[in-house]
Amino acid sequence: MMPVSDLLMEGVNLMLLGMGIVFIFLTILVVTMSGMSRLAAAIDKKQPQAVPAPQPAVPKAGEDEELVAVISAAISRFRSR
Amino acid sequence: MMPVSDLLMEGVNLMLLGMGIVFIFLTILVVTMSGMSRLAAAIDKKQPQAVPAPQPAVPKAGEDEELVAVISAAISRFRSR
Amino acid sequence: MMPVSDLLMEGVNLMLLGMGIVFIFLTILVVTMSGMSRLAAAIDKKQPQAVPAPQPAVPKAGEDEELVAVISAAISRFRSR
Amino acid sequence: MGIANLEWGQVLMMLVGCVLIYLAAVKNFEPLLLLPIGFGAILSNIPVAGIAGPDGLLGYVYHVGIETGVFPLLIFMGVGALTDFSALIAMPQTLFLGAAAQFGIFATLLGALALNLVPGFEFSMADASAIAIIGGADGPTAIFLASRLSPDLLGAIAVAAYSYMALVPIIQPPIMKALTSEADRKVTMQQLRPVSKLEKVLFPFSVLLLCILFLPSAAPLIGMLMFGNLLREVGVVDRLSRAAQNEIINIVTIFLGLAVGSKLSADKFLTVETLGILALGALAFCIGTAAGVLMGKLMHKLTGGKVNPLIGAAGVSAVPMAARVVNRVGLEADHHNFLLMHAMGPNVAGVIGSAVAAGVLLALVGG
Amino acid sequence: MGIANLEWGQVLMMLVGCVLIYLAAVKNFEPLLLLPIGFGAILSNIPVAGIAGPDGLLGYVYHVGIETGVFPLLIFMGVGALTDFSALIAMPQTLFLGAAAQFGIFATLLGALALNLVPGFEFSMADASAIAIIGGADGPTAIFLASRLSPDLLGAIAVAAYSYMALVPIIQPPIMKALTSEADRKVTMQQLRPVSKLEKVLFPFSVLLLCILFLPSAAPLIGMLMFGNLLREVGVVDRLSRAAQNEIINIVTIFLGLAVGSKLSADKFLTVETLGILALGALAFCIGTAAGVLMGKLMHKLTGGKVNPLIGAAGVSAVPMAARVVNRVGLEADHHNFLLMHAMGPNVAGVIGSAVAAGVLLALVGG
Amino acid sequence: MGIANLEWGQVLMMLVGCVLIYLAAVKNFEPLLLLPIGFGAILSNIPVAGIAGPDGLLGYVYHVGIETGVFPLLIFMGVGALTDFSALIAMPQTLFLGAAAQFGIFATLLGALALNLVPGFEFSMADASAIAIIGGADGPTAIFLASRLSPDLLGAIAVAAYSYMALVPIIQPPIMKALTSEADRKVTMQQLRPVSKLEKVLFPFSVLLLCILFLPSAAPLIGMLMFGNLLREVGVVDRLSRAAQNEIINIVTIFLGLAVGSKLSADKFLTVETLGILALGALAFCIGTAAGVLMGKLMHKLTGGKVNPLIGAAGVSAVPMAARVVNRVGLEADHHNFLLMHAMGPNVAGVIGSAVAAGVLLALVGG
Ligand code: NA
Ligand code: NA
Ligand code: NA
Repeated sequence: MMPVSDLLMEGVNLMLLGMGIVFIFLTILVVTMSGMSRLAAAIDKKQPQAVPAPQPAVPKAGEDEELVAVISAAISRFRSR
Repeated sequence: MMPVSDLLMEGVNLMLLGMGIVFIFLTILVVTMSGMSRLAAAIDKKQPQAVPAPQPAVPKAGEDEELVAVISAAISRFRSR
Repeated sequence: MMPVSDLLMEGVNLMLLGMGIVFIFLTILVVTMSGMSRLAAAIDKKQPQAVPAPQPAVPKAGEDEELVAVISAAISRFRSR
Repeated sequence: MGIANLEWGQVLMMLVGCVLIYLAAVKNFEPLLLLPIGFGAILSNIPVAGIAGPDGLLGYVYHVGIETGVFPLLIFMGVGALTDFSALIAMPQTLFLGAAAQFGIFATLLGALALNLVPGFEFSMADASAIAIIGGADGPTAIFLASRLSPDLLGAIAVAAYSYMALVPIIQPPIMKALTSEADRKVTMQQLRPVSKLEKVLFPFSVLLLCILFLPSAAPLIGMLMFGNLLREVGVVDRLSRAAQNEIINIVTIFLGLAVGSKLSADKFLTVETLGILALGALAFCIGTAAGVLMGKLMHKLTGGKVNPLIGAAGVSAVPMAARVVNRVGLEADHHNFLLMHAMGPNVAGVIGSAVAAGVLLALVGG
Repeated sequence: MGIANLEWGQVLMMLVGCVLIYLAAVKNFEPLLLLPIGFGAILSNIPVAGIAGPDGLLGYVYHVGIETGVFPLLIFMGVGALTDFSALIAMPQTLFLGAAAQFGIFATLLGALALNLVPGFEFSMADASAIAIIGGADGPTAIFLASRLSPDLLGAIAVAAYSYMALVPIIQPPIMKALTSEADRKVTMQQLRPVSKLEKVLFPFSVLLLCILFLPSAAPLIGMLMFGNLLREVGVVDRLSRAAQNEIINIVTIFLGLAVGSKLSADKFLTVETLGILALGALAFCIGTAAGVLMGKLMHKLTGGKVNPLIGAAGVSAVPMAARVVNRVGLEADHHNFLLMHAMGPNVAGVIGSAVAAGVLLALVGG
Repeated sequence: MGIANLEWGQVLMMLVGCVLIYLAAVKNFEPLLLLPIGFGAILSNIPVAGIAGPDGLLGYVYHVGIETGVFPLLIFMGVGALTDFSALIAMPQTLFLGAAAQFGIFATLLGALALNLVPGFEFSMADASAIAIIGGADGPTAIFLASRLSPDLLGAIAVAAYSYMALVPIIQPPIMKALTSEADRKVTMQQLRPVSKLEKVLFPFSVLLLCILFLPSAAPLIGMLMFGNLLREVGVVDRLSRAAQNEIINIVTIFLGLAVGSKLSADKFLTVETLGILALGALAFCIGTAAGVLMGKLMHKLTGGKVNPLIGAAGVSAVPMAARVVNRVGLEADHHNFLLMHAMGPNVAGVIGSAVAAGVLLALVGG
């Protein structure tokens, strides 16, 4: 094992490097998240109708409303849960 | 690796054999299931009272109806679930 | 394998020793449980207020009653379940 | 083609599996275990597929869950989390009944050794001990001990243990009636005192402490049983208690059953030894019941008539079936004599008693 | 720093993972599987971390759950516990539709072998069989067979299988309409007879019996499917049935998806072979659908018009999506023609059919 | 007999186990973990039984779940599925508070190395790193890092981490009050903006992307955390989300606790090093809290008074305890100042922060 003083020197380095990386990482994350939020707002504004549309596989209400009832309850439970 | 033409020959064999087995298997299953259904109908007709009878271990209602309540809830849950 | 008579001799020994240990063990357990019950009664008598007290981390009702509602439902579920 | 490779032994074992499933499904014989065991027996005996082999599903499950002893211990944790020991805490002297009923175990041990006098039987001391534990009327204990002492007999032992547990309502009443008088059976017992939460929390520690001091070989079984019970009673870890009572025990039960079924192969099950095991198992239940009832009579005398001797029969465990049987026989004698709660004491005492007996056998015969 | 070690292939595979997650989350493409697969693909391609390596989480999960075949078999148990086979029991002749649709599998097998004529492709017979099973339209069967016959292609095969299952509402209708007349599609079918509980309980044994006699190599798949179904129908083991339908299948689905994703590495996925697999998979679904519909037309003739040919399309499996598609196409032709229950018969028959086909391929090509 | 084989060290460790159970059951100290850890400690120190040995239940569980790192990662998946990151998304700058609080980790690292000056201590760089992570106030991160860098100290590190997390309501308030003025604590913060579903779904990808680019060694932890969170937020895989939040995390918590307890053996726990670890752990929490509050004061200044410095204390993680403590201290200063939601931002930021710190330590000190 190396002498304690060397260990401590290395520890100080590790501390500076570690806190540095933590701060840089989280700073970039702050920037990224702000960008992400703006992007999300832009997308949401552009296609506010996007939410109901993209479910091609779900049966349309009314059409086979009665039918869904007859699908084996378990399978439908598996899919919808 | 064998030449593609041989592979293809073998593939054709596999296809014929495979589809043959699938069809034969499912044909026998059709027959078996029909027989099974007739058997089930016969059994059900023969002993329509068979359903309620065969539960020797379950306490008779009325007799210890009150008692079931006192069995540690968890154990009874384990058994009855 | 040893002769059956020896096995049987050993079996008799095992039976005597085994039943002896079972009885001694459960007898000591009877004594221990009686002592435990008396101890429990003594503790319960000594500090009847002990039950509501020792939950330092749980938020006091009224104080942040409203707040508990806003904690992310899932985390609170995890803790309280 | 499977049909060409099918051997008679495999066909017979599949029929055995079907019989187990029939008993489970139609006769309600411990269906949670016997149904997966029966299906596992069918799957394991399919030629070519090798489902119970070293690379097959059931082979893996057996290797991971039973060879290691993990599954029975997890079941024990779940049983602990499902069991309310209040009746025992209120009446600790019912432990004597739980102790007496273990005589079924040790008498059967002698019986198994004696069978060696019959040509065709060659039970070692370890085999005899594993067979004897059937008398404990406790499935996971039997599987745990058999996996340690006599893996080859595990299938037959587990089948016998669960089958006779299911047969308790048929096996016990005649013995109970033969050994007691009408007056005995009419004895009413006073209501049990309430048990405080603190007692329930201290209980698992009391049992574990004695186990540590006097019988550490029983510590895995007793320890997990008491851990499950502590999860249940301590009140601050409901999430974990529910996981032990539901998800874990249900999942493990499926795999335990299938894996036990994987030991039902023709060469190990279709032997004269299996017949011996089935006979010895019945004997074990009868002797255990009788010993419990006789100890009940002794306690009846010593307590000046406060104890109904019938409750001794519940000492074999088979929770909660044996306690219900006691209650039914009591009601037959007197329509107002409810013994269920009093029988729960010896009933759960029997679980501890057979775990202790298993510990004794492990310590003296194992390793 | 990760960025310095990132290779282009890894970046592309992460994008593939993102596409899969997009399809799952936004387009609702089999999200229960494709979302974990996509995320697993991202995690596995992170440099330095080695998450899919021998000491990484996904590496362990793959080793324990997929190399052994355990996970797909547990999913099959869950599918069995979730599936109501009543429609098939009421109309066993729909098994022919389930059989015909398996032609997609074997035609694709030939197609995969023929691709060897194109430079850059080198599919062995085992590879071709694993690819062909995509035509079975059944995820766990495809994963099981690929893990046995062609582990290197497992990632692409699983992705193709689940993607095309999700695309069934887009792939099938044009083929169904091209092969049937308006009059065909308007055929109404008589209501299914009720099925007794006894039939439902005997059904798994019937299927398993044939499997044992004639195709033991399919026994692991068929056996676990039927075990799950027995747990469901037998009525006395609800605890176990619910565990199979919920806890076990949910937990296994998460890990199965992540582990499949761990096979999406650049060197194995970003190849011309993957393009071939995707093309062949689409072909398989088309041919399977067409074969099912044509067999439906034959049955329509033979039964004197009692069978609507559309229900043949449900024979590819993809439960319950394909049956819903049949129902929708039927309603388009006649607003009062509800075919859903009649399509459930061939739909679940297709599950059995592709398990049988997998057994054939295992027996003839594997081992 | 167990009593003859009991050594003093084992007795003491069992008492340590009892103390942990007492703290869990009566004082409500992180009972979900400390109760199984305490019971595991008792079971592991039973002589003869060998429950923590290579063939014992806890030995197996440790080998399968902790040596591999699987259990902490699954807990992280569950934590992700249970955590709502909205507060952080609405106020991403609270990540600085989560960053500052990690100073507790690195200061403790120096402290652990400095302890080597005291005779009897010999902490390697890996040991010191594993000890330092206690300052992350995050149980699964601590167990994961300790299992990688210093398995011998794992028991003491896990016990210290969970104990101090439970002590947060006692440790933090004095430090918070000493470093802030009454006026500081009365600062009210404006209500958080609502966060859209799309943001919540993109969030896990944002975090994972940075992790991939800049710190792949943190990818297993961050990846599983974000996978769990994606399951929660994506909305189409509720079955999987519920499995991660309930069955998986509950089952794993039981086994993780027991397995950690199996490392509490006398020769590894009853050492002067454990005392050092306990002292350093307390130090770590104090320094982390102080650093968080001081960064809060800086943000208070820089934002012109919009940030209440108290919320910096929540940056240590210990979710959701630390956020509640902030709220309580805030309410003491002003009865209408509800800071809970604002403190949730730095609180969950602290989880990410300590996972990042763990990644740094793994990259620089580990293998
Ligand atoms: Na017993
Ligand atoms: Na199919
Ligand atoms: Na932290």
